[in-house]
Amino acid sequence: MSKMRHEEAGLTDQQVLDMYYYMLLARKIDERQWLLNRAGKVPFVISCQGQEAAQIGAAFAMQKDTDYLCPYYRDLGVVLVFGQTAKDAMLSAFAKKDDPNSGGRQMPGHFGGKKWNILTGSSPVTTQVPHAVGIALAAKMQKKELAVYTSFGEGSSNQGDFHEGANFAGVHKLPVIFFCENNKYAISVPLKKQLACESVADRAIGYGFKGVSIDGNDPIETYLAVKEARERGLRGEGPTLIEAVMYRLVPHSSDDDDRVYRSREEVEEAKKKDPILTFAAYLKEAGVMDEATEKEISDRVSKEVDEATEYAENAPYPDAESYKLHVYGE
Amino acid sequence: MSKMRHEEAGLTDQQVLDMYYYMLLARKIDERQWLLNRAGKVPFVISCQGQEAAQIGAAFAMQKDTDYLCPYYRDLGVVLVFGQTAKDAMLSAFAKKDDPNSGGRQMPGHFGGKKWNILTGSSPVTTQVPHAVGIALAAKMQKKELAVYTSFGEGSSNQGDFHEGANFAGVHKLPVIFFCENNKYAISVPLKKQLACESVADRAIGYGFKGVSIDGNDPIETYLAVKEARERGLRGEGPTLIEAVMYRLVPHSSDDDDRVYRSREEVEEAKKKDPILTFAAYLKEAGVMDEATEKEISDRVSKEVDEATEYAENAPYPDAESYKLHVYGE
Amino acid sequence: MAVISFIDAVTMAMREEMRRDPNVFVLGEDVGVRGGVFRATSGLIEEFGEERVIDTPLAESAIAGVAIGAAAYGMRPIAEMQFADFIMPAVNQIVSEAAKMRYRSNNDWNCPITIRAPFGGGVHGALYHSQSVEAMFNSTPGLKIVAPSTPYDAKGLLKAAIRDNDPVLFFEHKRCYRLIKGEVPDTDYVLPIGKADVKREGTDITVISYGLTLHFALQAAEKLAQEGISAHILDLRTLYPLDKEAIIEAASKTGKVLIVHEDNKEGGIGGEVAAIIAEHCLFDLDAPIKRLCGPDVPAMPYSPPLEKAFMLNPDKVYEAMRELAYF
Amino acid sequence: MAVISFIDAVTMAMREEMRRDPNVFVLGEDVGVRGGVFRATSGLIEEFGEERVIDTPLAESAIAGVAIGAAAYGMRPIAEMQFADFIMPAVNQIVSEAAKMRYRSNNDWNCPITIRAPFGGGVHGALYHSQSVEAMFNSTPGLKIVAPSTPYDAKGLLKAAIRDNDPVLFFEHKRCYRLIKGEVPDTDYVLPIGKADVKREGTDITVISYGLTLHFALQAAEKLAQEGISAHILDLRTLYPLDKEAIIEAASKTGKVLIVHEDNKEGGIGGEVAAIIAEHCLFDLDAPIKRLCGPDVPAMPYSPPLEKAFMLNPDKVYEAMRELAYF
Ligand SMILES: Cc1ncc(C[n+]2csc(CCOP(=O)(O)OP(=O)(O)O)c2C)c(N)n1
Ligand SMILES: Cc1ncc(C[n+]2csc(CCOP(=O)(O)OP(=O)(O)O)c2C)c(N)n1
Ligand SMILES: [Mg+2]
Ligand SMILES: [Mg+2]
Repeated sequence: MSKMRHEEAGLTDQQVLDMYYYMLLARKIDERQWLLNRAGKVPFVISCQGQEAAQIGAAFAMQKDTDYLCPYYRDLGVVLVFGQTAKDAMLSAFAKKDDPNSGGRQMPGHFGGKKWNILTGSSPVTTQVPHAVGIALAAKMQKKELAVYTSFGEGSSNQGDFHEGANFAGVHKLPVIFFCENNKYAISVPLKKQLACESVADRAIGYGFKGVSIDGNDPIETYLAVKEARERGLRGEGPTLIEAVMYRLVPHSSDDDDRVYRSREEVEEAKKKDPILTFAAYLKEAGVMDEATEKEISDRVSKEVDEATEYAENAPYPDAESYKLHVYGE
Repeated sequence: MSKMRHEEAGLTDQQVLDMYYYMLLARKIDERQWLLNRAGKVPFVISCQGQEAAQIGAAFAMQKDTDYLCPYYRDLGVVLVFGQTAKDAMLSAFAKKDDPNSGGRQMPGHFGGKKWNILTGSSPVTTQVPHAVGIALAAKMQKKELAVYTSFGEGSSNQGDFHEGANFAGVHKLPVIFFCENNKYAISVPLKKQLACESVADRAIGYGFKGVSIDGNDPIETYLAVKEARERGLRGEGPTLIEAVMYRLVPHSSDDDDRVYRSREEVEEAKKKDPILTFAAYLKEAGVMDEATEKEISDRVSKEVDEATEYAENAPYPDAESYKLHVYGE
Repeated sequence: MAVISFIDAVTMAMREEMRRDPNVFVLGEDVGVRGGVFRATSGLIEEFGEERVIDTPLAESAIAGVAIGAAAYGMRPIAEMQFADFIMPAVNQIVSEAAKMRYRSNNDWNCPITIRAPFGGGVHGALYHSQSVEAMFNSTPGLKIVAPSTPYDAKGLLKAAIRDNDPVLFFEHKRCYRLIKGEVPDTDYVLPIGKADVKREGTDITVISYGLTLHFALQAAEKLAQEGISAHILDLRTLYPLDKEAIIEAASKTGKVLIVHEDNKEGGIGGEVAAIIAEHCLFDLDAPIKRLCGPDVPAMPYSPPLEKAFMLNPDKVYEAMRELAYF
Repeated sequence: MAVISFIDAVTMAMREEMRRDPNVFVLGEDVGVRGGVFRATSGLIEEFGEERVIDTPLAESAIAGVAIGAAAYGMRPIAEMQFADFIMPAVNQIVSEAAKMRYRSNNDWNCPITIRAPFGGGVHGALYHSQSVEAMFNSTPGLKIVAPSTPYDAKGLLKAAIRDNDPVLFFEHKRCYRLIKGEVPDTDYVLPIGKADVKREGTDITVISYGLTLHFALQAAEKLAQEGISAHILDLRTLYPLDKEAIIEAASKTGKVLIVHEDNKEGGIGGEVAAIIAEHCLFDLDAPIKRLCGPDVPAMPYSPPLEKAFMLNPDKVYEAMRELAYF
């Protein structure tokens, strides 16, 4: 990587350090949740591991407080940048009352929170895509200047809702960023059994808008692509489909065993491009991060994760009878 | 048009005359049904007018008796080539017992008939697309050499089922021909409110197969495109998406009034390219059809339509109580 | 008070709500210059422009899904499904998303969307333009289902649906559109969702119905009155969640209950109505709870004799009411 | 006879049918090398190859739609929906297509497809991996719905579903997969679709159930027997069309009926069961028809105390049975 890549991208040293911090935070929260799961303390984990660069690069390009997010279940990195904390993530993992996403009603990874402009998400994949389009349409009607980010896996790009949502956004030239995190697998099903096209980005032309494929292991490249897409959208030039190519470093979820469907060699190979490592290397090479700074960030992250875990573990569950609440509005 | 276009396409004089006969037959059946509708004799008509060239060109390129059809409601021309008759069409229009599609249970345009390899169709648009893929998959499993034709309007190409079906066929490289009859309107909604892409054919690349856009007013061009697609499919090179561009010359159906959403000038302009007229002109120019032959064909068609109408009008309705039958197999 | 048709009441409700609240908008297939294939949105694009009366691409899951996103953001979309039969591609969005947003977010988000759809048969619509699909949705907490039978109710309930902070499926019997006329104030009024309505007071038998068949029951009741049989007729109006109190009261009143709907019998709304009665006022009953419904076949056939045999009509309802009265 | 788990019975049925008939094949998400996320298709790809055990793209409408096309052509597809909750995108294909092909073509075409889906909760699956969706489909003539509760029934009914010439939805309670074990012959047998089964003979009260809650009822019945209360327990097995005769017989036998299911109450299968009883054997009843069901909230929450409060269990069923016995 060239030394000045982040500067060329208009990112300050502090910003890339912040990016690194968020990437590491996402990773460490995730790793801790696996430990907690294996210790029988949390019933379920779904990971962002391997996808942090893309997520944090994308989130940095979006405008907190004005833009909207319709993320998918792996987007821990994205929601952290938009304001969720390690505590929030752990409250969700432990399914505690104060989980801001759902009050412990939903599995972890089902993000939401009005105060952060994060629309509540569900499990059936790709349903969030038309929602993002609807938010963009509504904002246009209300003459609000904002863009909407929505993400999904490459497998999920095969759902009808992707097609219908993308087409609608194309016709109305809405500022929606369709962010496909292509991590090569949909649970056990490899890319070639999911799609026959070269790149998911090839689908954009069928909706009359731009599609780009980028290195999802590179937060700077991702940042730039999303920034450009966002600006294009706000200029009224319509949506963009971005395929961020990466690799899912861990099993699909804590219920999965990936050894039956992919080789250890393949996983080891992918780990060489682990974005946490490669971005740290870039930051050092660029002279932005020295050992001390690295340690400082790492310590800060560890402390946050520790504190969050302890806090969440001891936090109260929702009241048993509260499952009856909020079927309809009052 | 060049004089020898049909010969270059490998079509004999007799074949193109047959094509013309089928085009005219489809048109005249359709026109008669409108008259019958306006006279209060049949409750509903949905038209093929303006789409006969594409339909007959496509059907001629398919292999009767081995290939399968999953057509849509305008494909009268297609099913005629595959063996349905004017009588069948009229039995269906009058909803009589001997309607081969449904025994009078479905509206006209809901084609089907096992003896012709035409899968039973329904009204919700685009559901037939995955069916075509399923037939191709099944045939592949059974090691049968056949291709499957499925058609739909350009508006219907926005349904999730188009996307999901096309993607599945792409992944499995199945010999399916996705034939989009782009007649510029989906009921009242013009093309530009349906899609933002240049051509529906642009969607193919997103499924990893070939897409072509052709002049749907030209039966020879259509024949060639479908023939090539079929051969490609049988060679194991996967599906093809063909967009046949044409114009719907009449209202959406007998229940529609198109004057509220499109100008008479636009319709008149389109009528100049009416494929019945332009193909007749070609045949004459090419020396294949003289006045006598034209009259002979025209008389034959009229006679068939007259006889079919009379026959169907006098044919018995299904037994009232028979609506209880065939919910499940015996 | 003007006498207008059912469909005009629907249009009036939308027009008034769009005037009242700039967040209300309409989207669907052919709802713009065409004014809807039944012309329910007629005149709206002229008054409110194509920004608020949106001809969507032909894709029901997007119609619902985009409306859901817009509703969550703060708009009040009215999504039209061209025919109730074509709501099927949108089921995932309606059931997994609209109905569950409030609950799953622990009351952080909500989804004030109204989905209108013409249902029912008797219009030569054949299998796919005649269906009653309400029973597919009456086990989905978070949703509300409304199906008015009169112009007055249609206006008041549609306005209530649009203002409701939760998703409402609003089913309009397409045969009622121009057949049923009634007095409708041109003033602003809303009717409560969740409340059934006694459409005729009576003492001998209770008929519970909704939609077109409600009118068949009213006609039959007139005839029976001449024979000295007094029918009490309850219009459910809201099909989900049901108005249990009103059902129990109406059933208890006469002790003889006939439930009538066009939708097929097994698994139809009538089963739940009967179950409520059997659970709560069994000992008030003087006769088995009867249901007169569409036949349990996949959908209504096209051919006139088949359609006629399939459809309920005032005579069939009359016979069933009479039989119950003499039980 | 070997004692095997519910899920192994499911696998055994598929394996035997695939051996018996080359037209039988499996398709779905992760059904190949992964053997399904619950491992119901475990071992099949090894034996039958990836041509007959197809890992599809992640698109349920295509899974159903492609299977429907293949079935119409003459194959016998078994389509797996990874979770019943994710059947929603396929509703249009199932309800508009599979269920109506025979009827609409006047018996020219048919659609012998089996759609398997794990349903139900109690496995920390939260809102979207715990649902009971059967009531969405129990008003669709042309479809059959099967939901066995024992390994023996699972094998015999799944084989029947695969051989059936019409579409069958086959719901497997995921909590039963490894919890419920039973004797299953490794010989070829089929059980009749459409027939309920008395799982316990009794004289005081009748419990009608299916799936996991059937086992709760059986457990509760043991306990009640010690208190001198004799429960008659009917396992519906086929949820649509219901076995009316068996329901009427079971209800009439004791005159006191409790219907139990995990699915929520309003609009659930139990409503239709109650309605059948209220229509056909009202005067044999000695107590109101009771239903004990999942609560009418959108779906099961994740947090352990919420899930626990939501779920039925043997104690809750015991209480309801006891109360009815003493009515
Ligand atoms: C409609 C639907 N079908 C199936 C599932 C089960 N499921 C959850 S994640 C997943 C794979 C998703 O793969 P991909 O889209 O590539 O995203 P990734 O998990 O790889 O990030 C599946 C099949 C689901 N959640 N929703
Ligand atoms: C799922 C579904 N939604 C709506 C309809 C109503 N409808 C019938 S045809 C049609 C327009 C179809 O347009 P297009 O696909 O362009 O085909 P064309 O009629 O122009 O040939 C609509 C909206 C339907 N049949 N199915
Ligand atoms: Mg993936
Ligand atoms: Mg069109």
